[in-house]
Order: sequence, then structure tokens, then C-alpha cells
Amino acid sequence: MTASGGDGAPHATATRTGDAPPDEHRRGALGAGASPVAGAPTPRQVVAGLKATASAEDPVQLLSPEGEFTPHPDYPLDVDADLLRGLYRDMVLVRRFDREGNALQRQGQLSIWVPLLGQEGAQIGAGRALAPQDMAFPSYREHGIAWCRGIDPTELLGIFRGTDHSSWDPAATRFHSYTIVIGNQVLNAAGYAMGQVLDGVVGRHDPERPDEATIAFFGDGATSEGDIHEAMVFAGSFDSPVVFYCQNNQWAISEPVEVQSRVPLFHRARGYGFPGIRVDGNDVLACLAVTRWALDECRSGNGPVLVEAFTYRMDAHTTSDDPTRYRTADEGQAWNLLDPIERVRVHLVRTGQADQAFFDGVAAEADALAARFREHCLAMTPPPPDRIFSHVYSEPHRQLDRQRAEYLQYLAGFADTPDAGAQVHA
Amino acid sequence: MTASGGDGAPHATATRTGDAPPDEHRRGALGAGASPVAGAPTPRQVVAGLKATASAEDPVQLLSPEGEFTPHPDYPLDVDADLLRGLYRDMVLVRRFDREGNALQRQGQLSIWVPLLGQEGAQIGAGRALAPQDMAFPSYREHGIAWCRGIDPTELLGIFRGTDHSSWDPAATRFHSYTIVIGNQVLNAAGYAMGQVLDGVVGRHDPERPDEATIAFFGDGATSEGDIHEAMVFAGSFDSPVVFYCQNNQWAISEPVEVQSRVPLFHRARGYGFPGIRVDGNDVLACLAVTRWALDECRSGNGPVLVEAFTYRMDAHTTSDDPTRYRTADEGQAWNLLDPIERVRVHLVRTGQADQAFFDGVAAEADALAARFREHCLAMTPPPPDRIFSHVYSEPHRQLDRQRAEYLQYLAGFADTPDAGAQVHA
Amino acid sequence: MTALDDARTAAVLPDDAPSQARPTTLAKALNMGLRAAMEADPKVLLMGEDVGKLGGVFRITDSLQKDFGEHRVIDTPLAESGIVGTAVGLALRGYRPVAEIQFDGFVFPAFDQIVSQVAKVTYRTQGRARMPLVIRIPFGGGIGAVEHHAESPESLFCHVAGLRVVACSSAADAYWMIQEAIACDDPVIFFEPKRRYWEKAPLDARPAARPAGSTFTSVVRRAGSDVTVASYGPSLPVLEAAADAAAAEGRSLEVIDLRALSPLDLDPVVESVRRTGRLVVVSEAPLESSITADIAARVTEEAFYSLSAPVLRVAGFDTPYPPSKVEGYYLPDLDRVLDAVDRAINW
Amino acid sequence: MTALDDARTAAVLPDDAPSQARPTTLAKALNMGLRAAMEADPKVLLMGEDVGKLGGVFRITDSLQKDFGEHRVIDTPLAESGIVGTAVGLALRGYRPVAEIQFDGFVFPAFDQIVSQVAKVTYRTQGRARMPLVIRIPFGGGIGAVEHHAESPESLFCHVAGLRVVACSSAADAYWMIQEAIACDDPVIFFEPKRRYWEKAPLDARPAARPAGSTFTSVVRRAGSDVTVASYGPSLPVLEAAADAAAAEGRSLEVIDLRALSPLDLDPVVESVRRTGRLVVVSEAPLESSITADIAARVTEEAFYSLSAPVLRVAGFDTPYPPSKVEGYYLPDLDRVLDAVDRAINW
Ligand SMILES: Cc1ncc(C[n+]2csc(CCOP(=O)(O)OP(=O)(O)O)c2C)c(N)n1
Ligand SMILES: Cc1ncc(C[n+]2csc(CCOP(=O)(O)OP(=O)(O)O)c2C)c(N)n1
Ligand SMILES: [Mg+2]
Ligand SMILES: [Mg+2]
Repeated sequence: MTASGGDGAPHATATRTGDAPPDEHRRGALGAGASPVAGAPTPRQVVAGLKATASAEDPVQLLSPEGEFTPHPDYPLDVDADLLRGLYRDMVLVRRFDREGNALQRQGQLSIWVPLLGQEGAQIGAGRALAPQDMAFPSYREHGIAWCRGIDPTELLGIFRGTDHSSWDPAATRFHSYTIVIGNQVLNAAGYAMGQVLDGVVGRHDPERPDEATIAFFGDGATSEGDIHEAMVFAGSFDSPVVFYCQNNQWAISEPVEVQSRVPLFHRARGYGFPGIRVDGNDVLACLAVTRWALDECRSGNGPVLVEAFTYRMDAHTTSDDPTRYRTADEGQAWNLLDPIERVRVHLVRTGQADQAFFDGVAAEADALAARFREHCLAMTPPPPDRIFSHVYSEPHRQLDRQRAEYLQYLAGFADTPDAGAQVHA
Repeated sequence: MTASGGDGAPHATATRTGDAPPDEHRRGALGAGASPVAGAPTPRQVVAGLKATASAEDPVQLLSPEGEFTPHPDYPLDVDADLLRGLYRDMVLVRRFDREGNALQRQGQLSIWVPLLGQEGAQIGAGRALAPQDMAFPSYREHGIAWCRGIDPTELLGIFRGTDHSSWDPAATRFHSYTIVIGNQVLNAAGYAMGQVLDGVVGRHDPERPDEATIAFFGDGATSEGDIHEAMVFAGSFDSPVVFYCQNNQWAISEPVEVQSRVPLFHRARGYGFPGIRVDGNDVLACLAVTRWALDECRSGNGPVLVEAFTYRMDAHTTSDDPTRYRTADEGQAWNLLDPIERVRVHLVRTGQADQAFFDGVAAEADALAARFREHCLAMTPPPPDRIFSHVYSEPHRQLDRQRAEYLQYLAGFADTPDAGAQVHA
Repeated sequence: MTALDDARTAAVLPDDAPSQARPTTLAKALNMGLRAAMEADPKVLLMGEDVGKLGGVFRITDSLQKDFGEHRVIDTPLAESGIVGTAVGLALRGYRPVAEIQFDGFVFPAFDQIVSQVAKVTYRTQGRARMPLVIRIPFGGGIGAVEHHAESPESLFCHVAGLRVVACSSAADAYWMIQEAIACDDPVIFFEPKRRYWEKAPLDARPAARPAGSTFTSVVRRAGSDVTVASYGPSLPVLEAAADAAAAEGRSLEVIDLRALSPLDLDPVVESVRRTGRLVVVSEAPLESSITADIAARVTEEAFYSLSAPVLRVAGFDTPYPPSKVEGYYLPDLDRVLDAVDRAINW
Repeated sequence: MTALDDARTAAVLPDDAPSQARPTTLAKALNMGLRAAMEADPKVLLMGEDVGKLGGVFRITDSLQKDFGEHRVIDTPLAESGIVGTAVGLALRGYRPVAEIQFDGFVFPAFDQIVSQVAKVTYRTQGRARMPLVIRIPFGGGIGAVEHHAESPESLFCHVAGLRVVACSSAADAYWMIQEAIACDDPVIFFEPKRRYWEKAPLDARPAARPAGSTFTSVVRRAGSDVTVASYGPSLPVLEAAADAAAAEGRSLEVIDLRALSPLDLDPVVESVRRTGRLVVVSEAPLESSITADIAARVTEEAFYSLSAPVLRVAGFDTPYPPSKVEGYYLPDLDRVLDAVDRAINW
């Protein structure tokens, strides 16, 4: 992959007079709400208009919704049956435990679940592009990335059941904790990537010692936060090997992506002088190929890169959300036709690279995983109360150590009365 | 002025594969500091390289450093002797009291002074583009904008002498208080501009009721702050009539602009889908023409617009700063040749639009202003101690009102001993 | 001066007028209060994430966008500094913005705008510019939520001069306090006890039922003589339950709802402590440099010789908010309050 | 574990060894401390605005970039959330970043990263990830500066669990405390009293002169018997002057430098108050929900029966920091401290 990984850098041309925006982005006076000026379009009309124009910028696609494969000149990918079957299996398994998470929440076993439904292609594509030595910083919906990093799905349960805030070792798994405050982790990723440069593990091009990169995951809504900007500024200034991977699933809870930007989100990279690529987020092959390219660029020292995976949040924002209040069923139906798993299945069938036995096998494996996931969840016990005081600091802390001792002694007072503690603190 | 205020929107073209950056922005692995990889360029080398490439993007210019005028097709300007003489006078007077501010600080009359030296063209151009109904949000160096808004220069003294934090009425002058926390005011400006839309004073195109716009001033360093990004996001999403006016004076205290961005700052607008224009900030005519165009766009409802005025901080960051520690004298000398006042003077002389009497008159006026400025400063008395408690709130406050009463009573206790208070509290 | 200020001085119902109070959830009361404020003053705007079509994740702004339009109930980009920073600009333009922060833990990206602009514009301009801005924050724990959704950051705002900080604890207070906050020419950080959103209490929303004075004051919710217990927001029901339990043991607790956290209204507390000699202050927030510390310090200074025991504090621990399965141990509960009452009596 | 940890356990000089202390400014001591830490551990990085070629606006990092290179002393873009947020990432990668915030009033854009990441990463990961991060903040007033350059935000950080907060007040403390902060595996918010930067005090910088225990403890700077006065950072000289003035009137003040603000080291304070019966706490920060309130509340609880007067606080007022021409009235000075001492004695 060379520097001309594109058709010739549409924003490379310098002009004397600066940039005027494309006509479709120029509108009349229009406010946050209905314009006080008669006849002006309403915000919703503008949103609709933008949606239309935005989709004109076609994303990178290798596998069509109908399951047809077309290689891409800029993002080559060696595709064989093993790869396809592996990706298919990944997506099916991830979807299966994701659905189980939803069900467990409905049954009162989890406080909340954050579904990834519809984003399996975007996540498995990116996740399988990662090399073992790369580091990933997720948001809170990256169950598919966790899967690719070797985090057992049951490890995700504690956060949503409320038994812990995170349970895996970020350094050992090279998968950082889930981050809930929108945007925070992207700056942390930019810093981590600075560290990779300082460590000299970027741009060595030595087959013995593979180079490293970092990837940061965030949503379309997140792009508005100042932290994301500062992350891009730092990454740009320090040439940091970080792939900014935005899953544009069209919604930030109830807000359509047009609230965040009047132009496609991958354009943001133009402001910082690094590549921005829009990829069909429901095409796992395209996501794999583009992310692999982007990570390679970063490992070679040509980072950062912004990837916008254009996808769709097929379920609610979380199990606490009710999307019927803000979006129509049509929209979901249209996106159903673009399902990331279905197109791989069709392709496998059509090209004869998988038979019914394979699909049955994956389905059985998925059921087993779901059962194990559920069993694990049901068996989880709440942590003891002294967990409140654990690991606040790495070194002793006179005030807190005393607070802990006093409280545990106070609690011990209830031990006389059978189950008094449970009753009071339930 | 139409939507095609440029040569044809270099970033309007959608491509299938996204954006690759121009070759000059692609580099090998390189860190924050000396790369651990042998032979890699040092950051300073990269900075130098970037400086070279950055200057390739020529800014809008109407008046050359040699005083030659060339009209610009996209930013027309009716230039006559009155205009030129007025701008010249503005710049000379502003520079004169700015120098007096420096001198007053050196003489211990001010705690600090923030010089605008070198940025007179950028400020008078923008300031004179403002219509009375427009609103301006300055940073802390906008003495030239204050001047254009009718703020008497003596009003600026209190902040730097420590007698107040601000003294003018932002609503009456349509010039907000100086803002010191980098970036804050730009978001405030974006909000104010949302209010202009809500008030229906944008895009009316009714000569009886002139439309309004807002302008926000900030520096090159400020562009890295998250607040600036969020301001651009909000302005983009709500089509707010705000001109983002960045005075790129090449330095943020000791940091060259390349620490903030690998590409020219006006490119940032590309990420948000509104126009970004680089203007020669030492060309008062270009700044006037471009800002006038940008404000017009905003008033018509075609905002926002980003303007990068490419200029130079000829003096220290503030009187507390010592620029010899981080930049060379050569650099200053090169920029001296581009002095914003000198080129207008040369043009006026060369075209015979001003005679010696005019220049002498302005010089005399400048001396008089400086004298008045100085006298005012020397006569300023510290506020009384109860000023500490004034206007913290607009409505009564039981706790603070009591604190105030107690403290004033305590202070009154010292009145017995002559000058005890002065001695203790000096 | 807004319509609400006039209303404040309007005649109130005679004390013996029949109440028309109806059981109302705290959430609904806030919704009604916002509606009333928007009807009273066209300059009142709501803004925030998901406040429009969705009506907010807690439905506090439910149907207000439908009824008042997208220009008065504004779904903003996902950026809290942006929400507060643009609200400052709108306030400077003459609006009275009410910004919603979706959860307590998400106010921090806006902290700089709040500390450096919201709190200081009036002071900086010597009163020439006012900041009639309300920042609504659902706060506190006990809802089984994930990290950052159960915090109690109120003390941080109390420490910042230039802000007013209040917390409502009942439907009636919610209704009147949000209106008073919006009518106030100073910025108000308005804390809403999210785990009490769905609890019902009587609300008489007729204009004539408006409380005569300010609602930003401490009120005695239950008179008592042995120990004063004071809190705000979500802990009030815990205090009421403690008072019941104590009564069963023959101890009389005086329960005070502080309502205003900055400025504190300490006179009723000090007056109470002069009688009881004992004070227990309750809050879900950690102890260090907190509002409970402030109350303890001030009350001790004002009522030093009346105190038979030090002011005791029952609060969150000095840890981050824990995983929700142990939040029952973290939150001040009936037993911990009673334990403190015991300790105060037996000091 | 770093080289510094080993050094801590190394033999210290015998008590009677001749001192080799030299008069050193607090600023220079910090610079020397940073240098020593960078020499001891190649993972120590400095980052911030203008810390490189300029050496920081206060020259605390003077010549360190020249000597250690641009990869160890990093001039960052002008973005405080970015500085702290990337420092978090560097810490996760195994570095020990020391981030400089240029002035107190500019830490707020980083507040979210500090509260939500710096303070919580260890807790969230159950100790699997550590946050050995130091955030240096020059703080306090008295230098005639413009707005936002004279604030005392330390209480806000004390309220946030997961952070350690310390303040140095002398050259020797500055030198050893900054090294202890850098060696600490927890995040430390390190406050530097900017108006004392250029004051000189003796510093013996030989490794063998390293204090035996932790420097994050309260120390009695001057023994006394009538009233205990405690503070930290910039107010220590005010306390010393007050002790002198009081001595001239025959009153004996015990002066305590708290040094650690979170966790507080209250045992020496409580022990002192048990003897004196009176405590005056001094700080430039406003009173509401502050560290001074916390000290008052805790000491009162621990030494209730020893107190002859309530703990009194001399502090900044509950206003924004005023224009500098009146800061002399705002800052706790000799007279206000003595007045509080009088009030404590005559309570
Ligand atoms: C700073 C912050 N503000 C608000 C929230 C509440 N919140 C959680 S998810 C979300 C929407 C995020 O949308 P997006 O970035 O598109 O990611 P998605 O959930 O669609 O994957 C919001 C507003 C938060 N977690 N953090
Ligand atoms: C949030 C914040 N961080 C740091 C500072 C300290 N500071 C004041 S001016 C300045 C440099 C600003 O550079 P630039 O934006 O280019 O504006 P200029 O001073 O060159 O006009 C810095 C770092 C500040 N005022 N606010
Ligand atoms: Mg989304
Ligand atoms: Mg600059």
C-alpha cells in the first residue's frame, strides 16, 4: 500500500482563496429549531436532505449486500474459505451472546445490556485486522472487538450485572477497559500510541520484531466531544500510530448523526491532514481490508488514520432505551437488507465454500456459547462489601484504610442477627 | 457573493476510497522527540519542513508588502483614499497605545501587558468589517478590535493594572469581555450566534432591518482546545452565523504553530463542511475584504466561516515572556518586511493619496492618545476592598453578604491605627 | 425580571384554603415546572442530549419539544462543554437556557465552562452581564447503574463561587424550585435525585399555591428534640425512615431538608441544633472536602457551646462509586443513620 | 517499583552528619528534583505547554529538554484535556508522565480526564492497571496576576477519590516531594506555591540526605502550646510570621505544614490540638466545601473534648479571585491569622 491509497487526494490541492463548501451543504438561514423566518426548511427537512446527500459518498465495499465479491484496488485482501468461514463464525457467535445479553437483562439478571446488533461486520472486520501486538481502546459496545482480543464473553457480564467495573487485564489482553465517558478513551489511545513511538516499535520494518499500532473505537455521537478533537490534534502533531475507528451507527441514543455534523464524518480527517476513509461497516471484508491497511500505515509510521465504518444500530441504544420514540420501523427494515452476517452467508453458499454442516456446526456452537454465557451469569455472586475499598489506590492510604476497617467492623456488628446485613443492604 | 466564493471547492469531490493526504504530509515514523530510530528526522526538522510546505498555500492578498494593490476576484473591495487613510490611522493609533502599554508595564504601572504588535492589520481589517449590530467575542490580545468597537483604550488598562477584570458593558458595546481561558469564548460566541438565529435576525435580507452576525477571535494555539472543536460542531450543526477568526501569529507563547497542526489551520473547516479561508493577516485590506465577505455570508444564513489570518506576533507573548529563548531574531526580521502599517503607508505615498501633513497629523494624534492613555493609567486608584464581594451574584446571597459585612467590620477595626490597613494589606 | 418574579409577589392562598394537591411523581413535577416556566417566559430554552423527541433519558422533558417546537427544546451535539458554553452565549443574548446534563458523571467535560465562564461572567463584568442559566443534573446512586451514572458531584460546585447549587427532594419542591431556578438571574446548578424520579408525592400546581418565599431554603420536614438529622435530595426518605424507626425506640429526630447547598441556609439548622445539641449530616457524596464537611465546620462554629457531640457525617465513602451490586453498602441507609444517631447520643 | 523506591530504603545520614544544605529557590529545587527523577528512571517524561525550549513559564523545567531530549520533555499542543488524556495513555504504556498545567485556572479543561480516568483507572481495573502520573500545578495568588492565574483549586481534587493531593512549601520539600510523587504508583496532583518559587531555603540534595519516611505527611514546623495553626503551600510563611508576632505578645503558636491534602495526615494535628485546645486552619481557597472545612470537621470529631474553641478558618472568601489590586485583602495575611488566634483564645 503506498501513499496514494486513494484516487489522488481530493483535498491536496491548495488554492489561493481557500475552501468553499460544496453546494449541497449551503443552506438558508436556519436555526436550532423551526426558523422564525417563514418558508425556511425545518431542521428535520434539512436532516433528511443531508441524509440523502451524505449517502452519495459511497463507502469502500468488497462484499455487496447480495453477497457478491469485488476486489478493491486500494484495499486488497486475500480471501479464502477459511477466512470467510472464520469471519462468519465470529459474527454469528458474537451476535448470539449479544442476544443472550439482551435476554438476560429482560429477565432481571443484568441491570443493562448494550447491544451490538448490526455492528458485527464493523467490529469483527476491525478486530480481526488487529495483530497480537496492537493495542485497542474500546468504548462500551465493542463486544466483537473483545471477542477478537480473546476476552471470553463472560468477562463482559460483570459490568452489566454490576459486580465489577471491568475484569480483564488491559495490558495482558491488549484490550483496554470499556470506557463510558464518551471520548475519553480516544485521548488515552492517542497517548498510548505516543508511547509506542517513544518505545521505538513503529516504522522499524523488521520482520523479526513486528511494529505496533493502536486503535481507538468510538461512535458517531462521540465525534462532537472535544476529547476526540484533541486526540486527533495530538496524533497529527506527533504522527502517532493510531487508527481512529468511528462506528457511525447513525444514532447517538435518539439523535441522528446529522445533529453532529453537516458533512460525512470521515471528512473530519481533512482538517488534521491525515487520511479519512469511509467503509461499508456492514461489509466485514471491507472493514477488515481497510482497517488492516490503516493499521499497516500506522505501524509503518504513516499514521494516524480515521476510518468511518458506516453501519447501523439495529437494536435500541441499550436495554433501557425505547427507539420507537424517535425512529421509524422503515429505517430498520431498510437496514435489515444490509445485514452483515447474511451477506457472508449468501456468499459462502453461492460460492460453495460452506455446506449445511458448517452452518449447523456454527449454530450449535453459538447455542453452546449462549448457554455457557447464561450459566455463568446466573452463577455470578455479588462481591463482598469490602470490595468498595479495594484498589482505589495502589499504595496504602491512611484515611481510606481506616474508613474501611471502621466500616467492616460496623458491618460485623450485624453478624449477630442472622441475615440482618442482607436485609438492610439488599 | 455567491456560494462559489472560491475556485471550486477543492474538498467537494466525493471519492469512493476516501481521502489520502497530500504527499508532503506523509512522513516516516517520528515521535514527540528524537525518534529512537536512527536516521529519522528530528521534530525540529519536520517543523522546518512543514513550515516550508505550509507557506506554499498562499493566503488571500490585496495589498502586497511593497504596497501594490491588486483586486481579488472573490473578495471585492471598494478602496478609496478615505478608507485607506482611516485604516492607516486606526493601525497607527492602536500600535501607539499598545507600545505605551508595554512601556507602562516596564515602569511598574501595569502588572502585565499583552502586545498586539504586528497584528494591527489582522485586527483593524476584521474590526472595520464589523457592522454595528454584529457581536464580537475577543480573546485577550484584541486591542485593535476593541478600538473598532468604540472601546476607549483606557478601558483596557484595568485588567492589566489589576483594578478590574473588565470594565465595559458587553451588550452595549457589542464587544464581550476579554477571555483568558483559551477557547472558552469561541463556544460562547457560537451560542450567541444560535441566539441570533432564534431571534430571527439572520437571513432576512431586509435593508430596513440589517441582519446580524457574530465573530469569535482566537489564536493558532487555541485551535487545539476541545472548545474550539465543539464550537465548530455546534455552529455547523445549527448553521450559526459565526465567523471563526483565527489570528495565526505563528506562536503560542514558545510553541510554533506546527505543534498544533501538521497542515494549515484553515483546513480545519474542511472537517466541518464550511468554508475556510487563509488571508494575509498583515494586509489590512485583505482582512477587511475577507472578513466582510465572511460576515455577509453569516448574516445571510450561510455561516459559519473560518478565517485564518496569517500574521506574526512581532513582540513577546506578554511582557512576562522572553522570546529570545525560543525563536531567532532572523525570523522577526523577515516579518518586519511584511509590516502591516508600512505597506499601507507606502501605498498611500506611492498613489499620492496622503501627504506629509496627513502622516504628521496621525503621528500627533497618536502621541496625544498615548499621553492620555498614560495619564489615565497613572491616575487609576485601586478599588476599595469591598469590591471583592461585589457582583459575585445578581441577587442577594445570605452567606456572602454576611461574609462581606464581617470582613468590612474587621477592616474597620484597623481604622483606629492610622494607615494600619495600608501597611498590612499593601 | 420575569413573569415569575411578579408571580412570587402575587397573593398566595389563605392558609385554610382546601389543598388541590394530587399525587405526582418527581419526574412529572419537573416536567410540569419546566412547562410552566416556558409558558411564562418565551426566552426560556431547553437544551441538551436527547431532550427533544426522546424527552430525555429520564423523560423529564417529555413532549415539550412537540409542544414548544425545536427552537425551544434543542437536541444538541454530544458535547457537554458545547452545551454549557453555547448556553452561556444564549444567556448573553437574553435567553434563559436550561441545559440538561444526562448523568452526574458526564458534567465534567463542561466543568471548565462552568467554573471559568458560567460562575464568573457576572463578577468579571461587574454585573453588566447576567447569567440566568440553569444546569439540570440527575444525581446520586441506588439505581443499579453502570459506572459514572451514580455520582454525587454537588460539593465540587458548592466550592465554586458564583454558582448557586440546589437539590430538590419532593414533587412539590421539584415543581417550584425549578421555576425559581429559571427565574433566578444567577446561574443555578439544579440537582435532581434520580432514584426518586418515580416516587409520588402531593403537588398542588395552581399558581396561587406557590410558596410565599424562596424555595432555596432549609425546611424542617419533621420536628424533633433529641437529634437533628439533615440532608438533601435522595437521602430525605432515608431520614424520614430513620425518624420513624427512632420514634419506635422513643427517640425524637428533627429532620431538615437543606434544599439549598450553596448558599446554605444554616439558620434553621443552627436553631435546631441549639435545641437538640446533636447533628447528623447525611449525603451520598464522599466525605473529603465536601458539603457535609462544610456544614459540620460552620454549625460547629456557630453553635459550639450547644453541641453535646461533634457533628457526625454519614456519607459515601472516599472511593469511586462502586459496582452497583455493592452500592447498598455504599449508600447511607437507615442503619448507618441510626448508628450515627446512637453515636451522637452516646458521645 | 522504581530506583526511587530502593533509594527510600537506603541508609540515611546519621543525625549528627554535617549538613551540606545550600540556599536554593523553591523553583530550582523542583527543577533539580525533576532532573533527579529523570536520571533515576528513563520512563519519567515531562509534558505540557512550553515546558521544552522555554523551560515552562516559571522555568521549572529549565534546560531539561536540552539535557534529556525532545522525547522526554514534550511540548504539547495547547489542550489540557489532551495533555492529561495522553498522559494516561503513556502511563498505561509503562511511562511515568509528569504533566504541567501552566496555571491553576487552566486545569479545568482537563478535569474530566482527571476525574473519570486518572482517578478511576486503578479502581476500574481492580489494580491491574496503575496510574503513576503526576500533574504539577502552580497555584495560589499574591503575584499581581490577571484573572485565572491566582486560584487555589486543591479542594476540588481532594474531593475526588483515587487521587493523591500534596502541596510543597519549601525548597527541601519541593525537591523530595516531587521525587516521591513521581515514584508513587498512584496519581498525584502536585501543587506548587507559585508566589514562593523565588524564595530561597536550605536544600541538601545528596541522596543520603533523603528523608527517611514519606514526605506526604504533616510536619510540625514550630512547636508551641497555646494555639495550633495549620496550613500548606504558600501560607506557611504567613504562619511563621504570625508565630513570631504572637511570640512577641507572649503567645505560643504551634505551626503545622500539612503537606498532604489527600489523604490528610491528621494525627500530628490532632495530637497538637489535644495539647493546645485550639486550631486555626489557613488556606487561600474559598471556604465552601473545602479542605479547611474537612480538617475542621475531622479534627472536631477526633478531638471534640479537647477543643476549647471551634476550629477557625482563615481563607479566601467565597468569591471568584478578585482583581489583583485588592488581592492583599483577599489573601489570608498575618493580621487575619492573628485575629483568628485571638478569637480562638477568647472564645
Ligand atoms: C461525556 C458523556 N456524555 C453523555 C453520555 C451518555 N451517553 C452514553 S452513550 C451516548 C450516545 C453515544 O452515541 P455514539 O457516540 O454514536 O455511540 P453509540 O452508542 O451509538 O455506539 C450518550 C449520550 C456519556 N456516556 N458520556
Ligand atoms: C486553557 C488555557 N491554557 C493555557 C493558558 C495559558 N496561555 C495563555 S496564552 C497561551 C498561548 C496562546 O496562544 P495562541 O492561541 O496562539 O494565542 P496568542 O497568544 O498567540 O495570541 C497560553 C498557553 C490559558 N490562558 N488558557
Ligand atoms: Mg452511534
Ligand atoms: Mg498565537
